[in-house]
Amino acid sequence: MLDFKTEKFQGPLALLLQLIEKEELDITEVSLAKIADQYIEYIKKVGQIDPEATADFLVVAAKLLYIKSKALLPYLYPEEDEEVEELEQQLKMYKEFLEAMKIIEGMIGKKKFAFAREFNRKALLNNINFFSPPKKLTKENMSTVFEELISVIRPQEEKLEEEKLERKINIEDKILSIQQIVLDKIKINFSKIMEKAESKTEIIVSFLAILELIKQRNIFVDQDDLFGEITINKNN
Amino acid sequence: MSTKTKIESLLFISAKPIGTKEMAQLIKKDVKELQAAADELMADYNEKKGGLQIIKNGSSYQMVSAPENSSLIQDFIKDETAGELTRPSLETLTIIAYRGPIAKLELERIRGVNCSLIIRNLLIRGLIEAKPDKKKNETYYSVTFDFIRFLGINDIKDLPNYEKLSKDDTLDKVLKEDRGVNNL
Amino acid sequence: MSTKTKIESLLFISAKPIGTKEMAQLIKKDVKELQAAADELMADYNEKKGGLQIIKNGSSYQMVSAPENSSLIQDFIKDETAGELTRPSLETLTIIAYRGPIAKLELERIRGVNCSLIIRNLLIRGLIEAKPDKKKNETYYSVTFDFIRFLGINDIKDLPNYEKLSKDDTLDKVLKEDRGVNNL
Repeated sequence: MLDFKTEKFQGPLALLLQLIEKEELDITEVSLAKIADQYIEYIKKVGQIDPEATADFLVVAAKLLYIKSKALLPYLYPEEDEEVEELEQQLKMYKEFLEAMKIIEGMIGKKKFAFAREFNRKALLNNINFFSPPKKLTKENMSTVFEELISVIRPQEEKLEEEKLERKINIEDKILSIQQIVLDKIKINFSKIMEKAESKTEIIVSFLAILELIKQRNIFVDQDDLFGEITINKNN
Repeated sequence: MSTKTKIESLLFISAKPIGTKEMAQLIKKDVKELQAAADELMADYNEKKGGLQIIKNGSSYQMVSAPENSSLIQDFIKDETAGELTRPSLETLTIIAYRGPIAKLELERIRGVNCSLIIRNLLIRGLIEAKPDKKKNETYYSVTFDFIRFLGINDIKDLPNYEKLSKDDTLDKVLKEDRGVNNL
Repeated sequence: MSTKTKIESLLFISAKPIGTKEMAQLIKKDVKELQAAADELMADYNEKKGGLQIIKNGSSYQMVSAPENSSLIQDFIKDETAGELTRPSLETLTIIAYRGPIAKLELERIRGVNCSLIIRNLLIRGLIEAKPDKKKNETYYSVTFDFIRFLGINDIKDLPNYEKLSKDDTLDKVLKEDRGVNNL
């Protein structure tokens, strides 16, 4: 794992690149799928990014999750996928610019600045009292321009609509609770779990939790017919 | 006097960048002829490796002191510029240098983050400039002479790997595919 | 770099004549050696008959444009200083009028772009003047009395709506918000 405390990431791509390089991986779809968990782990740990930056990080997180789910369930996705290719290319390109940036940083570091001539009004004009006003400008123009400027600059005080967030359903909690149920009862039907759910989201999260538990080989499931009852069994 | 020495006098007196169009009008030559003379003058200066240099940005030129004498000039004008730029600023500048003129949306697509504040800061520092394209209803950003002076090069095209990075296929492909998708 | 090219850079940067003593100190050479190099440089320039010349007055040297190009230079200055102001220049001028004396950085934060060239042009035209505040290491700009009279008033406070506009808090808010942007 990276030492997140000492690494200050400039954005989601910088973070992603660093994770991939740390694992000595090439920039490929497979690597991106591998790195998804670490990336999300980082966002969770770092906590204090400002909301706007968080949004940028989350966009990439969503893409990574998509790529990971595609790697896990390849038959559900089309062969060619622009979304995946796009992130891959974006990352490769970002890497190229990052390397160029290091070179530019080195150039600036040498402090070989070229300077322009000093400005000196006296040296430029023969007559110090030179005065060349814009002939058509009036004092009324002055106030109009200034008023217009102020009205453009004035911050729009828009009030954002408030919306209540729904209660958060945490997949980790769900996994634990399903594990507990199976531990107690050895066997349970998915319809039972659905009954207790308060929202569609909760059903989806429950289903994801089951998929995760199957992957971890904690449980196995049976389903006799299409859309039939799913039975969840404890794996011994 | 020849066109070349006239350009020399103008660049010296103006103390700021001048475009070929303005010079052509003043010297009463056509722009093409003027540009050729200016390029020749620039080559003369840069070959001579004296205390003065001519730098170029697009179709404008500026006369500046040789970067090798940087610390001497800093002592003289008591300039304390340390050349400090933060990572995000540098990253943004690098992309604008190689890919400018570039729209904000494209810049943000490459960096993967919102760049509004950094752009504003770079504009205020005079390291980049904005040019509106009214037809496309879009603003394009390029680096300025101040940035070129800062690097001690003669032309943005002298940046390492300029040919490759400014024409990167990968980039063009991503930008093209992505146009309108608006997802980053 | 050689002493000669160092002198060349110094003479170029300085808009005023520089003495051999000051140059010797900056370049860290003794005055005699410096004088010899400066004379040699001057001879080079005058032999070349280019667009720049070096002139000598007592023990001071100055770089100037070739006298043969003086009418060109006059045309250039006329070009730069005649005519109406562009919108950005006009905006800058009104900010200085209603909010002056105002520091350059404040102006730039309000306008969101670097204002060096605009300020320089307004200075040349005699519309604004600069006052250095040595304590704050900052230069403050105000409109000139010539310009106030040109507008047909006797005092800047006689501008239309001065009381209200000069105290409008919109600009203060922008300046306040912006604090910290410089750390980017």
